[in-house]
This record gives sequence, C-alpha cells and structure tokens, in this order.
Amino acid sequence: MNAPAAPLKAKDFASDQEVRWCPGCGDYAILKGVQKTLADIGTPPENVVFISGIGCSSRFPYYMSTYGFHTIHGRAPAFATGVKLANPELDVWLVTGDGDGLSIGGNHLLHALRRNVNMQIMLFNNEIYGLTKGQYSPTSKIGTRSPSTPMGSLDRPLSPVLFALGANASFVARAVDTQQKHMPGVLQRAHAHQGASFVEIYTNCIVYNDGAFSSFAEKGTAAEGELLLEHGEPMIFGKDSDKGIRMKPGALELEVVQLGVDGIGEDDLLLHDETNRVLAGLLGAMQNPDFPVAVGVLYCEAAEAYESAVYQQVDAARAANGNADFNALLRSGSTWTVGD
Amino acid sequence: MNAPAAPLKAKDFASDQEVRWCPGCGDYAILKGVQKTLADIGTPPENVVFISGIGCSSRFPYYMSTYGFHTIHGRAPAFATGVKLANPELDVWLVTGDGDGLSIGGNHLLHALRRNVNMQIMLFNNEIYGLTKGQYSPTSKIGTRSPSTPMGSLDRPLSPVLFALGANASFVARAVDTQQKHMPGVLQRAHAHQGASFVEIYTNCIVYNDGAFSSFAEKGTAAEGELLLEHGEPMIFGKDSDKGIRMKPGALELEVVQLGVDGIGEDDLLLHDETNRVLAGLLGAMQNPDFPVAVGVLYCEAAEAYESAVYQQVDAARAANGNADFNALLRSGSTWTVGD
Amino acid sequence: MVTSTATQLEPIGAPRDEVESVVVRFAGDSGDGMQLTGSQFTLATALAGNDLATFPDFPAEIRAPIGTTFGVSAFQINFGARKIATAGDAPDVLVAMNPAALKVNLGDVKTGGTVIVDSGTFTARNLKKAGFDADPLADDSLDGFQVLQIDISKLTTEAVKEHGVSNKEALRSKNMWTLGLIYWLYDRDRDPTVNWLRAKFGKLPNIAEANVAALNAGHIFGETAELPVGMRGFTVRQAEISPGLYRAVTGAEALAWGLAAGAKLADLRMVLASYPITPASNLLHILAGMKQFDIVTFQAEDEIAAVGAAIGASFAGSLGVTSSSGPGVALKGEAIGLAISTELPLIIVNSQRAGPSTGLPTKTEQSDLFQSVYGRNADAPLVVLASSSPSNCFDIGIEAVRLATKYMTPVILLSDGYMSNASEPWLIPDFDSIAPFPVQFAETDQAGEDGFMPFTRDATTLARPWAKPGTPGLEHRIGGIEKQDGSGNISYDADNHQRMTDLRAAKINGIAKDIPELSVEQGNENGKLAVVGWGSTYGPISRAVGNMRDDGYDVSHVHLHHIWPMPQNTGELLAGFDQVLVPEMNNGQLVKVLRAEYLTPAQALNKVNGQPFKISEIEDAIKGCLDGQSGEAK
Amino acid sequence: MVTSTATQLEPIGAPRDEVESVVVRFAGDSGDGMQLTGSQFTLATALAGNDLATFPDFPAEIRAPIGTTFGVSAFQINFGARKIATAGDAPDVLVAMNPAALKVNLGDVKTGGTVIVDSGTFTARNLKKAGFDADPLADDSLDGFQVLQIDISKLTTEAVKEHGVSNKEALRSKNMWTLGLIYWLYDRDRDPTVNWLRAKFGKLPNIAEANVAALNAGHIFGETAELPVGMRGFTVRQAEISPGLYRAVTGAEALAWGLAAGAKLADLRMVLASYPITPASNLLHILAGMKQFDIVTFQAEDEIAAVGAAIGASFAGSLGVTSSSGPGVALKGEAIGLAISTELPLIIVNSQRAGPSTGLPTKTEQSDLFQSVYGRNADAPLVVLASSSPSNCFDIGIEAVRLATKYMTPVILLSDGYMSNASEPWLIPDFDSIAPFPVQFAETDQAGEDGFMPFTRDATTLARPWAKPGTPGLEHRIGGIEKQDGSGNISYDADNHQRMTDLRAAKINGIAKDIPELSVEQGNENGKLAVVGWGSTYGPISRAVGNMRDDGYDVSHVHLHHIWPMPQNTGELLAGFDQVLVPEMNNGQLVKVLRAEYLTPAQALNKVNGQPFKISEIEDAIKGCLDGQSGEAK
Ligand SMILES: Cc1ncc(C[n+]2csc(CCOP(=O)(O)OP(=O)(O)O)c2C)c(N)n1
Ligand SMILES: Cc1ncc(C[n+]2csc(CCOP(=O)(O)OP(=O)(O)O)c2C)c(N)n1
Ligand code: SF4
Ligand code: SF4
Ligand SMILES: [Mg+2]
Ligand SMILES: [Mg+2]
Repeated sequence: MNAPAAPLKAKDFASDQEVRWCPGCGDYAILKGVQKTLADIGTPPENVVFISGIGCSSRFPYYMSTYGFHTIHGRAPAFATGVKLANPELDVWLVTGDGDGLSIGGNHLLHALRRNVNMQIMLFNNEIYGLTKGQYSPTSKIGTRSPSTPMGSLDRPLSPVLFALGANASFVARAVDTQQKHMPGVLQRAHAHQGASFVEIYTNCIVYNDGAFSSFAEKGTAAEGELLLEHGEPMIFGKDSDKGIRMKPGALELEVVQLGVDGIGEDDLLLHDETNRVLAGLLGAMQNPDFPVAVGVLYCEAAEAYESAVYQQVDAARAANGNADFNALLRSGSTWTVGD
Repeated sequence: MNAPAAPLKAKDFASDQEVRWCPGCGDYAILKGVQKTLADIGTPPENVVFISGIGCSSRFPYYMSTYGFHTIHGRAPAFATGVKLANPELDVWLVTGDGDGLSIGGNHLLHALRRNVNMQIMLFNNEIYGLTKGQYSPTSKIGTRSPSTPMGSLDRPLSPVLFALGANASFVARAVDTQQKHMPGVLQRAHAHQGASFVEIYTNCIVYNDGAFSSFAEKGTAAEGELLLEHGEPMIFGKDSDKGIRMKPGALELEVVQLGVDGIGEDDLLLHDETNRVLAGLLGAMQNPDFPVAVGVLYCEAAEAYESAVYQQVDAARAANGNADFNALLRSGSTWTVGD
Repeated sequence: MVTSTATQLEPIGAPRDEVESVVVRFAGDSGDGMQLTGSQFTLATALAGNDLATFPDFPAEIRAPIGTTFGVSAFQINFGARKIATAGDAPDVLVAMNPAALKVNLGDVKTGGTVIVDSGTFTARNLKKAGFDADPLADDSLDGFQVLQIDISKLTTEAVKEHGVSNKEALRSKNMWTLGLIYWLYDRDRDPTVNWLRAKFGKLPNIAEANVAALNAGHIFGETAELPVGMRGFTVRQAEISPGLYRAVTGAEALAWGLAAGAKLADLRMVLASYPITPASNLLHILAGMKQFDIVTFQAEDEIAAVGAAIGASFAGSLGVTSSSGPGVALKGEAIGLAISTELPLIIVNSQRAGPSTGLPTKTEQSDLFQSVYGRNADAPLVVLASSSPSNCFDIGIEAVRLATKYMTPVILLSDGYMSNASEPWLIPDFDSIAPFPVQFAETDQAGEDGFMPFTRDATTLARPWAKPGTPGLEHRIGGIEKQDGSGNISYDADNHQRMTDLRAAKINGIAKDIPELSVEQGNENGKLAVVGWGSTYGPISRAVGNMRDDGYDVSHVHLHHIWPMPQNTGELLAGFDQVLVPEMNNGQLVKVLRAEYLTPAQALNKVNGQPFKISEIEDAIKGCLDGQSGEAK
Repeated sequence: MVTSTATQLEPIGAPRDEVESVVVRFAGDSGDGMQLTGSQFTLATALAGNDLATFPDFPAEIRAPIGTTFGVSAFQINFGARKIATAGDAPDVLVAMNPAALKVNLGDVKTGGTVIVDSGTFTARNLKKAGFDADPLADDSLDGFQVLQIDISKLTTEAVKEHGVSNKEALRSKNMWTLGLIYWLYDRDRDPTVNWLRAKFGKLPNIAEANVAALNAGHIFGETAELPVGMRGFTVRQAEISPGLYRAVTGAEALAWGLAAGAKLADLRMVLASYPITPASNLLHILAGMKQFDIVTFQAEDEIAAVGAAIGASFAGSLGVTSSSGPGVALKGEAIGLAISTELPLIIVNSQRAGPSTGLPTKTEQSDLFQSVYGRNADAPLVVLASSSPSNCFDIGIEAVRLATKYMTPVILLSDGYMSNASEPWLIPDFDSIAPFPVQFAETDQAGEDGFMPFTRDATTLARPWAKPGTPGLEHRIGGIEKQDGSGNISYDADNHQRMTDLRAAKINGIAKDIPELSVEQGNENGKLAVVGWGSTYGPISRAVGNMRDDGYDVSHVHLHHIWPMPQNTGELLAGFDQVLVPEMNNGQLVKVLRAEYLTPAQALNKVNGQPFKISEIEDAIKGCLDGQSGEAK
C-alpha cells in the first residue's frame, strides 16, 4: 500500500546543481518563489517540466529537480508546445527573458499565447540582456546606454503585458522578484488557469541594469509605487492606503485620486475586473511616476486549452474510424490484383 | 530648364509585368487603390520602394513601376528597415499577408512597429494562405476547415489591429479591398504619418476563402456592417445612418444603439479620437454581427521616426569627432615606435 | 471534323498494333481536369496489367487566367509491357486541350509523335492568350507530327446534350471525352471510370451521366472515325509483374504512411509539426487526416517553431517529425543542432525544390544534399536518408524512424517535388510482416545513486537512454550547452568537449554497421563504369544502364539510400570500377561527398533545369565515358 | 613571507638571465583585474621591443560567486626576442591570485615552471570554494614547480596605507602589486603604466596613487626580497621587428576597422545589422562607436532580421554587413540564399565558437567551415574568407568588401572567438597607401529601350549592375524567384534556370582569377609534407613548421585565406607534396573540401577541446607523418 506521501517542500524542487547567477541577481528570489509555489501546489516533480530559451534567466531549469529543457534562444514556446502536444498531462512551465521572449522569440510567444497552450509562461524582465553582457533589450527605456547603444537606445520599448493582451492571451499577470509573499499567489493562479498564462516578473540585473525597478520594487517604494490588484476589490494603494485609481470623468483614461480629498471615497474607485481586457490594457499601461505599477492578475478569461481541443479531434477521429488498421489504410482507395 | 512635370497618373505606377493573381482576387483592387494613392501623392516613382515577403499578396512589387524587392517569407519588415537605415529619403511601402506578416513574420512586424521605422505597412488579410493552396492562417476563424485542418482549426485568431496596438504601433488603420473610394484616403494618411503606419486591408481570396468578409465588405452589406471612422466625428453607421456606438453606461464596453430610440441622440455617441489607444482597442475589437467593423484610421500618435533618430546620432557623432580620419583611428590609443 | 497533316486515311476499325511501352501526356488549362484524367487513365492502365510511372506537372500560379501558358496543367504517364522506370522522356502522344497547352508542351513530343488537339479552342482570342502569332494548326508548326485536330468542345457538348446540364458543365466533361478516346487508343476498360464517376457525382446524377456519355462518345469516336495513317489502336501487353495486390501511390502518400508505420512499429505517438511550403505541404495534409493513428499534426507559426515543437515532442517521449522544403529546412538548422547536442530522435523531411532562395517552388531538384550533410554550425553529425521512388518512400520512412529511435539522433529524409507528386504502382506490403522495433524507455530503476544519468550510452549503439517526463526518478535537465559525458550536466571541461564531439561522430559513423551493404542494382560488381545515383534519379539511371547494358556496355548501376553515413563498403565497391559517374539534379553534391570520403575520382553529370533526367541524357553520358575506350566490352 | 618548495636561496639582486621567449599567465577572480594587468604588461612588453601575442580567457559566467573556479579570468602573453606566433603552449610563469585560479590553471604550467600565488587568499573558505580538499601550498601538489608564495593581499594593503583608501579599494590594487613584481622579473618600464593609472583615475587621485604605490611596491619586492633558487630577473632581447609605428590590436578591433576601411575605399556607407551573441558582439560594440565614419549600426530583433536589414541596406546602395557566431549564422542561411539569388553585396562575419548548438560559447573552435561553404539550400555559391591572426583581420575585412562589391556577392568572413579576443602588435598601415575601389553604381542612361536590365553582366567579372533606388530610370524589381537572364523578370523557364545556376557558379569560381595564387609561407614549393592551415591555426602551424624545419624535417607551411573559391593553383601546389596534413580546430572540414576538390589525399589533424592548438601538438603530428619514412631529409 502506498504510504501517504509527505507534503512537498520548496527544497524538494531544488536540483543538486550549483546556482550560477551573479550574487544579488533578482533571479534567485524568483527561483525561491517558484520552488515554494510548486511545493504549495503539490504536483509530483516527475510530472513537471521546465522549459527555457537562452539568457541568464533561462538557466532556470537546471536549478529545478524536475524535468527540464534549456533549449535555444527565443524558441522555448515552440518546444513547450511540442511537449504539451505529445503529453498534455505534463505540467509545463516556461522561463524566458525580455530578450529571449520579446526580441528573438516574440513570434513564438505571440503564437503560444493566442493558441492558448496550457502552460505557465514566466517572462523575467530585467530590461536588459544579461547573459551577453548588457546590451539593451526591447523593454529597455529609450535612451538606454549600452555596449551596442553608446549614445543611447532609440527604439520605443514594448510593454510585455500589453503585448500579451494584443496577442489575445487569456491570462496576463505581473509579479516582482523582491515580493516573495505576493509571487506564489500569482503563480498559483497562473497554474490553475487552463491555457497559456503569461506572468511578467520584474527582476533586477544587479550587474547591467541595477535599480531599474527601484521606484516600486523595493521595500521602501512598493507601497507608493505599486498597485496590488485583487479581482472585485477597489484599486487602493499608498503607504496609508490613501490613494486610488478611477476612470477620469468623461474620458477613456485612468487617474490617480487622493481618498478623502474633494469628497472622493472608495466608491468612486474602479473595482478590479479581471475579465475586462480593456481594463487590463489600461492597468498594464500605468507607469511610475505618474501612476503606480499594477501587479497581480491583470486579466483572466476562461478558455479552452489548445491541446485539449487537439485531443478531442484525435478522439473523434478514432471514434469515427475505429482502431487504426495499417493494412486497411494501405488498401484504401483503388487497388488491383496481379495474378500469378 | 526643367519643364514642369506632368501630374502623375495611376498608370504611371503600373509595371509592364502581367498581373498573375486569380481572376477575381481582391488584390487587384488594392493594386488599383495603391497606384491611385501614389499618383495622388505625387512622389516620383524612382523614390518609391515596395518591399514584400512571400504569398500571393507579396507578388505586389512586381506590378509597380517603382523599385521593388520581393524578399523571403515573413521578413519584409527587416529588409525594409535596412533600406530606411541606408537611405531615409526613400519612400518605403511594405506589402505582407496574414500568413507572411502574422505567422512566420509576426516578430519582425512587431519590431518594425515598435521601433517606428517610417514606412507604410499594408497587411493584406484574406484570413487564409493563398499561395500555398488554402491552409488556415493566424487570422482564420476557429473551426476553419483547410487542407491542414480537415476537422477545423483550433487556434484562437489574432486581430491584426489589436496586435499592432499591443506592439506599441503609432499608426493603425483599416481598409477594404472593395472600397476603392475609401482606401486611398487611408493610405494617404498612412503615408503622411512619420513612422510605421500599419494598415490592415481586408481582401477576398476568391479561391480558398471566398466571401470571408461578405458581411461588411460588399455593396449591399457595407452600410450596416461597417463603421467609417473620422477623427472628431460621432460614430454613426447604418443604411439610414440610424445606428451609433457609445460606451455602455457604467461599463468599460462599447454598445450599439439605435438613434432616436429611448431618447438616444447623436450627443450620446462616442466621438472618434484617433489619439486614444484604448479607444482604438475597443474599436478594433468590434466584430460582425454584434458590431459594425471599424474601418479608417483607428489610431494615430505623433512620434519620431526611428531612422531620423538614428541619423541624428550619426550627425552628433560627426559633429563631436570631426571628419572621419582613418589614419587617426588606427593610431588612437597606445602606440609605440620600433626604430630602424 | 477530323483533319490531318497526313493526307492518306486508313480504313475504320483497323487492327491494333502492339507496342512495348508508350508515353502519353495530357495537357490543358488548370480548369480542364487534367490531373483527374491522368489518374483515371493510370488506374485503367494498372488494371490492364501494364507497369507504369506517372508525373503530374502543376502550374506555379494558383489560378492563372484561363488560356494562358502559365496556367497549363499536365499529367504524364509511361506504361508498358516491360518494367517502367520513369514517367518517360518524351511523350509519344500529347493531348492538348487548348492552344496554351500545345505551346508549352509541343517541344517535348517525340519526333513523329501524335498530337491530339481540341481545335474548338483554337480561337483568335485563345491563340493570342497563348502567345501564338499565327494559328499553329494552320501553318507548318506541326509538320513532323501525327496531328489529330478534333473539335472536342463541340463533340462533347453534343454528346451530353440529353443530360440537361448547362453549357459550362457540358464543357467540363471534355476531359472525359478525351479520356474515352485514349481508352480506345490503348484498349482500356471504361468500367472503373464509369463507376468512379457515378460514385463521385452521386448527388448530381445528371452530371455523372453527362460525364459517362462524354467518355463513351470519345471512345466511340475512336472506333468509328476516320483517323490518319498509322493512327490506329494499339495494344500493350501485360508486363511481368510480381503477383499480388497493387495500388498506385504517390511519394507523399507513401512517405506519410511509412512514417506512420514506423511510429507504430516503434510503439510511439507521432507529432508532426510543420509549416506549409510547396512541395512539402502534402505530407502535412495527409497526416492531418490520419489522427486515428495516434498522429497529432500541428501547423506551426513558422519552420523554426515546427522543428522546435517536434523536438519538444521527442523530449516528451513521442516521435517528433517536421517537414519542409529547402528554404524552410535552412531555417531549422540551429534547432537541429540542439537535437544533435541533446541526442533526441527527430525526423526532418525535406521535399526538395529548385533553388537557391525561393527559386522555382513547383520544379524539382535534388540540391539540398550539402545542406543535409554539412549545413549546420560546428561539427554536427546526423543521419541522412533519401528515397528513390514514390513507393520506396514507405520503406525509407520506416527506416528513418528505426534509426532515429535506435540511435537517438535526428534523421534528415530527402524526398523531392518530383517524387512527392509522381505515382507508381505498389505491391502493397503486409504490415504484419514488418518486424516491429518498439522503443524501450528508461525506467525508474535505471536511476543510480546520483540520480539518473541521461548521457550514459549503450555499448553497441552509443545511444543514450530516452527518459520520458512523467517517469518518477528520472528527472533530468538537458540543453544545448556541452554536457558532461555520463551525467549530462553542463560541462565547460576541455577534454570532455573533445570526448563528446568524438562520441557524437562515432555514434553516427557506427550506424554504417547497421545498414545494408551497398550492392549493384544492375551489372557487375566491378568493371569499367559505375553510375552512382541517389534519390529520384533512380528511375532514369536504372533504365539508362539497362539499355546500355543491352547494347553491350560494361556499366553498372549503384544507388545510395543511406547518404550519411554511407554503407561501410562504399569506398571499396566504387574502387572496383575504372570510372564513376554521378548524375544529380544539382550542380554536383553527392559527387563531392564521395570524392571527399573515398578519394574516388568520381565525375559529375549535372542537370538543374527543374526537370528530371531524361534516360537519353544519362545514356549519352555513359557513352561519353565509355566510347573511344579500348577493350572488348564497350 | 616568501617561502619556497626549493630550499636554497639565491642572493638578492643576482644578475639577470637572458631568455629567448617567455609565456606568462595572469589568473585570478573575475574581480581581480587580470585583463587590465595583462594589457598593461602587453604594452610594456611591446615598448621593450619584444614580439608578442596574447590571449585573454574570460569565464563563461557573467559574475560567478567570488572565489569559485568558474569565475576565474586569465590573460596569457607570449613574448620574446624572436618572432612570436602564438600566445604560447604552456606558461613558464603562472600568477594565481587565489586558490581557484591555481586550481584551474596549474595543469597547464610547464614542468619546472614558476608559480606565484597570493598566499593571503588561501583561507579555508576560499580553498573550499575552489574545490580543494587540502591546502595545495601545504602538501605536495606543487612539487616540481618553482613556487613563490607571497601574501600579496597583505603587502598591498600595507603599501597603499598612506593613500587613505578603503580596505576594499586597497585590495583592488593587488593586481598592480603583482604587475610591479612581474615588471621587475622581466625588466619592464613602469612609467607608461603609471601614466595610464593617473589618467584613468584622474578624478580619484588617491586611488590612482594607491595603485602606483602598489605597482612600485611589487617592483621593489622583486628587487629586494629573497627569491628561491633560479628565480632571478630575466632579460629578453629586442626582437627583430620591421621598423615603424606599432599598436596592439585585437581581432575584433582590426576587423571593425578593416570593414570600415573597406567601406570607405568602396565609397559606401556601411550598415551593420547584428544581434548580440558571444563572441561576436564585440564587433557590433566597436562599430556602434564609429558613427562618424558613416557607419550605421542596428541591433536587430534576431539574426534573421539582422541579415535581412543588411541585405535591404545593400539593395538601397549601402554596404550591408551582418555579424554573428555559428548558431546565429545558421539562422541566416535562408536569407543568404536570397542575397545569392538577387546578387547583392553582403558581408556575413562569423566569429566561430565551440558547438554544436549552444556548445561552449566562450571557447574557440573553427568548425563552421562546412556551414559557410555548403550550408544553404540548393546550389548557392558565395565567397568564404578566413583571417589568420588578429591584425590580419584588417586586411581580410578590406578584401571582403572588395570582393562583395566587385562581384555583387555575399561574402562570409570567418573569424573565431580566439582571434577576436587575442591581440598582437601591429605595424600600423598608412591608410592613404591602400588603393581605393570605389563602386560604380548604374546610371540612368544605362536603361535601354525595355527599361533597365538588372541581370545583364560585366563580361569579365560576370557581376550584374548595382542600381540605387532613387535613381530615375533604373526602377526594377528583384526577388528570390528565378530570374530571366538579363531582364531579371521572374522566369519559370527550364533552360534559363540551368543557365542562371551555371552563371552563379561561374561568377564565384571566376573570382579565383582575382585573388593571389597560393604560395608556401615557409619551406619548399614541394617536398615530403605540406601542413595546410586556415584561420587562427596560422600561429601554431607557423611556429611548429619553423621548429621542425630547424630540426631538419622537409615540411612546408601553406595557409589559405581564401576558402572559397580557392586560389587557382591550390590543387597543383598540393600535388607537389608527398603528404598533406590539415590541422583544424574541428573534426575535419577543410580537409574534406580539399579532398573533394583536388582528390588530394590530405590527412586531418583535429582538435576540438575549445583551445587553440599547441605548437607541440602540431610538431608531434609532423613527426608522425615523417618519422619512420626513409630518405635523406626527415
Ligand atoms: C541564436 C542566438 N542568438 C543570440 C544568442 C546570444 N544570446 C544569449 S542570451 C541573449 C539575450 C538574453 O537576454 P534576456 O532574454 O533578457 O535574458 P537575461 O540574460 O537578461 O536574463 C542573447 C542575445 C544566442 N545564444 N543564440
Ligand atoms: C520559409 C518559407 N516557408 C514557407 C513558405 C511557403 N509559403 C509561401 S506564402 C505562404 C503563406 C502565404 O499566406 P499569406 O501571407 O496570407 O499570403 P496570401 O497568399 O494569402 O496573400 C507560405 C506558407 C515559403 N515560401 N518560405
Ligand atoms: S548578468 Fe544580471 S541577469 Fe545575469 S545573472 Fe548577473 S545579475 Fe542576473
Ligand atoms: S489564391 Fe486567393 S489570394 Fe491568391 S491570387 Fe488566388 S484569389 Fe488571390
Ligand atoms: Mg533580460
Ligand atoms: Mg493570406
């Protein structure tokens, strides 16, 4: 008889490989958060597969005690899709970076999202290419000086969550490396969702882009710099919970308001509605310093996972055609006999 | 002395090559519309470059009397970016299809849009792969039966305009093959815009997807099926101009209203505001039969073109470093002399 | 109605002449139904007991304006009382349904051959569309051919009148009228076609009967009309064909079935991930219709995603397959390197087409051998196989699965546009008689003290174990960075990289021991000249060597199905010949590999015009090698 | 403070020994400043008149935890009174700034060589981090070496005390202390380094002075301390070097300047479109800083976009250049085919690294020759060049531009990770003495009656005209579909495809007439053995052949800069040797091309461990070929 398995702990998901990120890299915290999430979820490690592209962030699978595939630059969503098509039962987690996922890999990310392949996609956004030593990335702010842009970068950055919404993603969320309490909840939601769950995770590259998110991702700045989203709850933030977000009257825009000033109360604030894609777009576009940065689940829409639809067709074909018989297949259509 | 040049005519932009689309293909109408637009604009043909990928639509450059480059599948935005980097003075038009631009080429389109390279990008959307004989495309509706999806396609389609908005595009518009009067105006706006102007053009593939847009793109259906956008104008449509679009009270959603019913008048309708990205998203998402399909300029935001910023840096470097002197370059840094 | 460039007429119902083999080409507008006509004729011919080979030739444009030369569609069949190796060099009979079809195809017809034209289509307008300055039926353009001008359009319209179909529908039966005439010409049985028409148009009985009437009318025309001199019915004796149940099969079909069969024999689910491209899309289309065989097909966003998904599927324990043509395979190179580095099974099918770049997508070529053997960064060995004929695709499909799974390696399988679309009769194998080779996945108890070691190796095959995610205890991580021999952990160790490079090469080279030795297909084991082929040149080489041997030339035919690694005895076998000639539909690729590997002074015979070799071209080259040489045998 | 495994001590200030050449390797943690130390020593050595070559070896990790083996950074220099061909096989002197540096590098040190360690870092914690079970300074690990244990940490801290820097800052000057000691050891002038320090830390004078103090302290230590037996100062005579102005140059710098110079000589704007990848990114970084030379750099979204943008730039009349490493170049194959088909100039720089797949990104290899010559779909010939040393990258860069623009063709330029990062002294050329080769664009009056014909050809070069968009009258359309010879219009014509394939091949083959004939670098024009190299194996082969010739062996050195097409006389030259040996840092690639082209029975000498060849490895192989052979000369 099976003894009841001991509940899994975060360290059950740590592999024996030495973690080789730079000391102080934000990716360490994400690793911890993910290991905790998996323990909380309780999936047996053998059913979990981590798939990544190339980049500092994409070293992630080596540090997990699960199955893992460190593939090639930008293509992880394609590999992950293949894994799910081969075996929809596997619990697939994808790790990518802002370069891996949005520069070379933008197209695969786009298509994994729109197809709604059931997996968790974590995009570690440090707004820089870490592994190749600090070139700017598609999420770097205009004017970023880097080895390839000594006079400052010129391209308009992408917002990963707005990109995902434009890609028709069914689940879009945000988390922050330093917020260990918050992250596992978001990741659990991502895991629970049927389909491609996109989670942008801000992470600090201490070597090439230190402090990129300091205006909201640090202990001292989080309360004022960040808006924690909860479905159905009013959008309140600030150290003293004294600020809120509402629709600017008469306009299709958000605005920050001070609670208690000009007679504004909680009732005037927007309630978060995860199911409204337009609201998600408005929230995703909020940036410091004018707005708090929205974290949590921005958007979540019930939808069918791609691979389950695929297997419904396989099952239907089986039901319609009976068991696969090769001899019958080869003899289908016109045949003729040549006598002895 | 130069004689004043005769004004250009549409046929001045037609090449001597026989047009080889299927008889009845929507692309013929677009060709006409583009030739007319160029004549109206009056750019000399030698300054115009048409660049395309691969697909029926991508044969387009051969039929123009301008410079043209029929490149490889999906990569036209990259080639076009190179052309603009080499010579920002050229007037670059890009032709792509829903497969070329959104399947294999999604990433390049994404980056050309976010970088805001100054060109006109026309995506001929017939919701099918024409050239390879009828497979479904990323814009095909779920359930599309095609040679590669005999039981119906399963992937959620992309909306080209929503994709472009998510890509941080600065100009997003829509036109329809059959609407020859409307198209040149949209294309002229695209041309006037500094940066990457994205225009989705619905086109009928008579062979593999005939009638895909019949609910709004035909003479009899356009009035009811379509909303013609004009900046600052109220959103009215219908054969009798008796319907309109407004924000659903108390929600972040659009709704169709009947003018004159329940006391609804023009003042209750939304005025189109090209500069509001969120509104553009709402409009871009409208679909038949519940909503009219929005055509015209959905979004337009003033922004700097990528290549002009690039050349500002080149000029600044020149100004700071004086004329390029190779002998000085080779002798920069530490040198030493070995005597005779 | 029937006129002829020859003046004398033969009496009606003249006795039939016996011929050994015939090449017929049906050509018409894309809308004229030439492919259907061809496949019905093929079936009737197979039922008549002839051996045969066919080749359809589609226009490059989807639907070119009616009547233009670039809208011409053709179907060629070669059939006979002897073994038929190719679809034939030059047609004995050309059927041209309109001026454009005549314009495009006349140049290929054998001197003195027969040209049947639908004179009803030779209007001024159509002549102009086809680019004729003058009516070729009216001037001397057709001198030297047996010409049969028949107003098929009119005769068909009359023949179907009673079935109440529209004029447009009536004209659609023109192809059946023509088929009826050709059936008469070669004494074929109409019944299967009649049955097929009635089944096909089950819900439109008047259309069905109109077509049947047209077929019969064409046949009767042959029996009764006054035909020109020499133009009488023929018989073609049955060929000596192994007894058994046959079907016609195209390369694309046989390949789909072979791969599916291989997966079944390996006891694996197949995941085909592909992106459409001419002429490779057929494989995707066929497999998309075979879901009941535990086949999942996936139209990816591009070729890189396709190969990535296929590798992902293999990682997860299925058979990952991806398919494309040259330009698409070029995009897969980086990912194939990952499959090589991670040592996962993977099959990459390349239906080659004419290049470089977009090239001539609908024309054939076999110019991706270099890309297959050498076309990746770094030292990245894998297996390359090439099928030699439509039906051989079935066997090569199975062989690809066998090697990929047994050796944990990517396999490139080379087909080509010609082979994919061409069809030939196939003695249907008994699936149950094919020996299965089920994959043994690693099991939980294979994990040692330090966990599972994914890069240990089987002593014989050097293959690493294949561990399926989901299996407890075998959790492991792989990737494209160099791996420690054994543990598979990342290793930057210099000597380990050397060892792994050597192991990867040794594993692939070792496969040479597991494939059949190279033998001669025809001729002696040594001698004056070996003609070495690969891929779809099999047919023309085989026939050319046969003909030349009949003429007394000392020439042998050698064919490679395993391009990399090559059979162990390849160098030795070739060393037994004074000369080695390598005909290829490229600018010389296998010839370079043979020279590099064995220092064989092999000579190239190259053809890159988008068309298969003609038998005569190879015969001429053989003569070029051997004539003027001294010695008893030529 | 100074202890030694040898027991006897020499008197202070002993006279200097003269040595002909020395190899020193500085190794420490990534944070220890070893690269700076190395480059200062290089400059001092160059100023002292020695010939030299250097090689920096960076860790694969960005910033590994301090003290670990995978965070070790090293810099090796070989300098001498004779011509220096490589950075040296085995160090005579190893400076190890911590236990990890010792662990990683000790195995390479010459038997009896000198090992200088900072004993202050040999703490229990650091030993553990480095993976030592026991203290190697305390057991017999260092037997057989001259060991100098110095508590450099402590001595440095003391030396800089007076400059009021923090302890952390003080320890940062350890490298200067060490440099001072080595300066004493080889009698180098400290002044340039002092000046450099003061310039570098201009705004932080106390840091500058602390470093100067450390440098001086290390030097004084050498002069005054009691050093072990045999450990006294050395002198290295000046080498015979052509007179002139010199600088040190890395391959990446020389390549950037060579390409820029080429563009200038061709009178073109350069557009470099690239996507970062190790070890190719440097070229992008350097050119990004050269905008004033009319160079536009573009970091594309991926490698395909990069090559696409480069081709677009060439279409628009600029020089399109793209750069990457093996896996990235693999992605460019399809687009390169388009450049071949449209016959546009394009330069593809490949800084090769160890593979397959991601492989060992920071380790060197020259295994992309196959990919360069053969790695595309269809028959797709282009030009392949390979530079032979850091400074040679300048010349090859210019040559690439010359051939690309003169012949309207893509050119692949092969460098490698070793060459990009290694540096050597370079006799700076006078730019004005290099003959320009300005591009002649097509002009309006070249358009004929039927408009401009973009696929007519120059009778000599077979190049087509290059017409710049913006030029009235030359409007034309090109693409990847086969083009009509002359007009460039789409053509599906069979014979035209054959003609165009032949023309493309002939154009590239014809370039063989426009490049220097192959000559021997050292040795006779024929004889017993030719050692044929390409790329960065130049150095070790050159030295090995030199040494073996000194020992009386009949061996010659032949080097290919033009890999495809090869010089016209290649086959003939090689035929003059009994044996041909081809050392390559791959599993045998050039050797296969030589065998395929010329049936030369060339033998491979392969090394794939991520490291350049050692001279001794090549010497051994030469002996293997020639010893045991009869005849007068060995
Ligand atoms: C085909 C290919 N191109 C380029 C590279 C080089 N490369 C590796 S990671 C990387 C960017 C990584 O950036 P990101 O995804 O943001 O990851 P980070 O290191 O910042 O976590 C690049 C350009 C590669 N490995 N393969
Ligand atoms: C690398 C590559 N992959 C695939 C193809 C085949 N191919 C050509 S066009 C096309 C799709 C065209 O669809 P779309 O862009 O919608 O154009 P349409 O024909 O519908 O106008 C495909 C798959 C190709 N030419 N090259
Ligand atoms: S370079 Fe940046 S992202 Fe990479 S490991 Fe170091 S800190 Fe992290
Ligand atoms: S296949 Fe469709 S898209 Fe292509 S030319 Fe024909 S109608 Fe137009
Ligand atoms: Mg990053
Ligand atoms: Mg389309």
